[in-house]
Amino acid sequence: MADVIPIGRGQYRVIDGTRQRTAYAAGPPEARWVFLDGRVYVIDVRSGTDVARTGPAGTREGGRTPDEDLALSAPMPATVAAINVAPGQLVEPGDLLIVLEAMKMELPVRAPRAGRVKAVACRPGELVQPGIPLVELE
Amino acid sequence: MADVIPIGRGQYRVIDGTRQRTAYAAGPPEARWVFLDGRVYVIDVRSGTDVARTGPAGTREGGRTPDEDLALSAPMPATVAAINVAPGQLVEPGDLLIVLEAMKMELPVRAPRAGRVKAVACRPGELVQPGIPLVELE
Amino acid sequence: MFRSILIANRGEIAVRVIRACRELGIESIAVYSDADDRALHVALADRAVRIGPAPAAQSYLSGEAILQAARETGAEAIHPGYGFLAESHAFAASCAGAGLAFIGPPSGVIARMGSKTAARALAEQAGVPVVPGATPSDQRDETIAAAACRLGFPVVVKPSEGGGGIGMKTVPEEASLLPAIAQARREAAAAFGDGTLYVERLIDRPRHVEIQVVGDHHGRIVHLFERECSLQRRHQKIVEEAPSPAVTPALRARMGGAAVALARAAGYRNCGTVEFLLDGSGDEARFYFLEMNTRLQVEHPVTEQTTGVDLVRTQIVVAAGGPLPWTQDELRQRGHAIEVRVYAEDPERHDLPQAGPLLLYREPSMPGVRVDGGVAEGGDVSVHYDPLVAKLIAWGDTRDLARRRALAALRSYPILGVRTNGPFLIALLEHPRFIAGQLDTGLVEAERPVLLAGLAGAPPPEAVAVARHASVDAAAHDPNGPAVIDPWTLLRGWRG
Amino acid sequence: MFRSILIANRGEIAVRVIRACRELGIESIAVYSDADDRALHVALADRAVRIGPAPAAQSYLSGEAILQAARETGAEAIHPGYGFLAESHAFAASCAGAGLAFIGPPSGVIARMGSKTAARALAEQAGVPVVPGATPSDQRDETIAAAACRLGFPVVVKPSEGGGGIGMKTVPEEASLLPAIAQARREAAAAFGDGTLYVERLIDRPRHVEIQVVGDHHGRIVHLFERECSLQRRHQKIVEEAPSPAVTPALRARMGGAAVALARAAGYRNCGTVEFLLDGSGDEARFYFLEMNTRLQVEHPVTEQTTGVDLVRTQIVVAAGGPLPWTQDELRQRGHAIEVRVYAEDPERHDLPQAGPLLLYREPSMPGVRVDGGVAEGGDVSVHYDPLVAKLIAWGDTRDLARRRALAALRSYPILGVRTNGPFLIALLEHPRFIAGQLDTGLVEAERPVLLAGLAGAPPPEAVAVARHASVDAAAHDPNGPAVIDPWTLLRGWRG
Repeated sequence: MADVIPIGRGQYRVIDGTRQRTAYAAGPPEARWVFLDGRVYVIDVRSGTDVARTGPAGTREGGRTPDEDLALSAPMPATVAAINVAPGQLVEPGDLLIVLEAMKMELPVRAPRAGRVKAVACRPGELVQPGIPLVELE
Repeated sequence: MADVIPIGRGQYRVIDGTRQRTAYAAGPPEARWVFLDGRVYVIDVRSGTDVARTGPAGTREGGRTPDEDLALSAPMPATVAAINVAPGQLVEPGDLLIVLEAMKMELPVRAPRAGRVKAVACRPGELVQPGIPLVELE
Repeated sequence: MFRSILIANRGEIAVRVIRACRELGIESIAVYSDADDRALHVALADRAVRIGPAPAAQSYLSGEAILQAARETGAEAIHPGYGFLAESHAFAASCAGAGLAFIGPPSGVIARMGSKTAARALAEQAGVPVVPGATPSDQRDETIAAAACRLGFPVVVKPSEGGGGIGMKTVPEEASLLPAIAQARREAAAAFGDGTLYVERLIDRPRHVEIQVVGDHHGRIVHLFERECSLQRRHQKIVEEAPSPAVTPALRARMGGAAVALARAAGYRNCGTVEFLLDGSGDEARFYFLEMNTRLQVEHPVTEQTTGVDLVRTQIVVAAGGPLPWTQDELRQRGHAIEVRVYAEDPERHDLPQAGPLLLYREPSMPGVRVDGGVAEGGDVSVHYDPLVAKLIAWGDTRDLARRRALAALRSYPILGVRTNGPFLIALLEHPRFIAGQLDTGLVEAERPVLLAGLAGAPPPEAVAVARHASVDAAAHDPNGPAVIDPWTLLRGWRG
Repeated sequence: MFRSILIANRGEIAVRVIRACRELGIESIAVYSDADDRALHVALADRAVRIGPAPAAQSYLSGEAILQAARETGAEAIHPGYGFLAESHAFAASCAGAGLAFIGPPSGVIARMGSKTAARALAEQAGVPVVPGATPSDQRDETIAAAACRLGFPVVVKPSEGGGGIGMKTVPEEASLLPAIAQARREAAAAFGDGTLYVERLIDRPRHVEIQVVGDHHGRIVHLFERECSLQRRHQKIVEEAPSPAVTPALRARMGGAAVALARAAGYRNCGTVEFLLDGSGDEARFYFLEMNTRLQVEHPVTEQTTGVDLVRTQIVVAAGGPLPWTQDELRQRGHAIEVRVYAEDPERHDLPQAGPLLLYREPSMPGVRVDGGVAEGGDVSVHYDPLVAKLIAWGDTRDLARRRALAALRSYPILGVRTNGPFLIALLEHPRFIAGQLDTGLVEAERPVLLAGLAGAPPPEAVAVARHASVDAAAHDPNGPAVIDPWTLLRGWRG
């Protein structure tokens, strides 16, 4: 197993014999960010697992909004560019529900799971705020 | 008086109306280092004075060696390149006593005050260590 | 020369302009919204003025608030950067009305080149090739379909106004034409309040190659060669380079000449970019006018690094009435530059923009590498604005050295606390097609599964060891104090 | 190409070579003394090997320890950097004997050019002008005096071997000649154990201009133009630039040709520098061979920034047997580059070297600015080695832009915890004679009172306010934790 030596603020040397690499780390133990060889990992120190990939997506942004609400809301203030679904419609995971536009970027809102559209909570051209679901799934 | 706002680790904004500059600070209150407009100040926070210029030189390096010993010793491991004085000789402040050489640099050791040379504690070509006076003044 | 310039922007481009001002001895005036009161551009400017709350519409997009700040501070000129008000002809006109120099082309030129139809007409008039296409004045489905058939398939049906790929439909053959027209019209009307459609021939797997031009008040217009910007995701560039691997000297001269001809026809002044689609490569390649951007481009540094020209400084000098200091013949490309855009976004989750605190942020510093950044450690990436963190530009005497330098720099560029596309960019620069210079605008999407595959996998044991070590020992061993801090104290503007 | 290179050096030059290795895909192997176990070059290398205790004689100057590290790690080549063993012909020979490629010229060339007498003889033979002078074989005072009189006054009397200005005496007229000879002999004998003296004509207020050369294993030798290094304090360069404000194209061609002729006569390979004294400026100026440095120079970046050539990479390619990739005609200077050397030293106390902790250290990052640094925040400047902290290199299309960029960068380069010459360098770059390009090797000493005057004065109230604010509020307000730390915990190796 490699040795780890702190060499500066948030900076570590990973040593394996004479071979070594520089790593960086920051963040709380339950979601410690690590930079190594150009890759970034968010590690739960207790389990040693990658929070970003194994945990529910919601926990990554602070665990305050359920995963689905997050997936169905704007990631940033944005304008609704297109609405591709209507109430009652059945959707498959990954289906494009809504296209948002913000800062010249197109942001797709896709179905996180299969289901039926219960309501569409926005209008084309509307400026929507982050964190508020734009589509409700049954 | 300008406002000072911390804007990052050790980094401050100095604001005077809409005019502003960035400053940096680090170090203990009795010798706080400040960077502003390309200049560096070492300030005793209690008195607001420049430690580097107003305090005894010795305190700047930690107050462990008296000023004179410091002035008369090598600042780093060095080779004695030339000895310009002999015991008994009278010297004036600023007189060149010894020339050291280290890392391709010539380092002059000058008299911090007027006085008579009591002893010369090194030989030409000798490798001397920092902190040990090379000349003793009466 | 101006005594002071107000920079009507934020982030890396505001920082870039502030630095150009400092080098010229010009007072720089930053503006900021409430979300940016501790932003890097605010910290670096000589003066800073609050212009409104976080939403851009009430701050960086408010021409009124910006002109008010200019009046308060006695600014002599306004640099709009890119985005926000940079291509607002109304804002440029307001500046002129307020007696301020707008560092960009005249308002009328912005207006004309901002209209796709007018710009295309001007290009045709100037003898610049355009993609065959038409906006039928009779907008019935059948008339549009007939126009499409005359062009030959595949064709693209898209909204006449608008952008961002919204409402754009690719139609491979006549059978699917009518439904596509109907859907495009619905989407165009929904998105832009205008259902007018435009049809054009589809250039299959084109390259995106653009020419930098600059003109002064004395009638001189030159081009500064090309940039290739084919690598895009969701119609946004992420890697740009100069020169283009596809452009030969003869083609370069033809494209440069076309761009200058168009700029001259438009009465252009200051920096601008003529975008082309390139079909094929080498002397025989065909190019088609796409649009003209009447502002500084995000990717301007690759031109700066290869020509030795400071474009921002040139913008300022030209806006102040100064002459361009070089003739076309004096300009040369040297070596190769590659820019990668580091975005706070998650390539594994549909490039979803990310916001959050920069718990640790260290820009690489090495020969041949330039970082145009807009943030600092301890700051954050706000939800309110574009998630561009920084641009990393690598120069080398060969394309491969520039590529290796960019890779070495990305591997020395820790950004912790917010997910970025850094690892994705590394995978892209290591992709065989990038190495071979075989680029087209579809590459990123076509190769996305391959690129993402390189990012998958559990953290290696060394990463886990570092995470654990940081937990146990950081506070005790690190002389500069613990790097372990509570990110939630930083979550100003954090969504949730 | 080599699979791995051991870098027999430390500090910024070791970091520079590690970066070149990384770009070439070569494994980099750092060596370090006990004083450097947490140094930046150790952190950045792929592998690192301890070679001994802090004193250089037992670590970085120990050829044996370094060869042992090379054997242990299977290194294929050794890059010596500059200083330490870079000009040791014995070390170069040992490397060859151990089957390692020494990245530098052949051992015999180092030995020959390392002898002032032999180098001067070779220069004369190659038709390169030398300063009129002689080492009389009869070393009696009277014979030396006679030789001096033949040269014409003023003359310089100096030790035949040695350097650093030790034992060097300037003699304005014949009357003071004999005492000067006697004193120089005493000092030479004391300093170098050899009282042999050399007399040469004094070139009054010369410029120091040097030519970069590089040769490959295939007989090609080219020069990469000049660097002006006239700004020196205590015979050590502190500001270098390219091109020289005094050199015209015709003079450049003559000096370049002379340097290549000498390199060819010496059988030179790899990078080297031919130093000249320049008397006057313009086409009519005279130049005199001073010495040849058989290694990479500290100031190599100004050549890199103006020619677009990566000299360290070129050294590696050439040492591996590769051909130089360009002919003389393909090389061009573009724009202007200025390097300032940031030393831990106190200009107000006779440039006394300083050591101490880097409580805060932030390198500037801006277009046209390159920092070749060897330290990081939280590290320290050790008493054991050269106090060079970093080199800051600014490039601009004109000399004045390069100068302004260097100034802007120095004003954005906080180094706290150890006194540096940063403020002195700012004063130097703002001095009217620097602005006018009127440089000579005596400028810094002649203008020292003026330069220091700008540094005097009590801290302004804003600086005191920052100091007080940091004291009261840093811990509470700074989200990244207090910057106020106890420097004494860092004082490993601190003198006292």
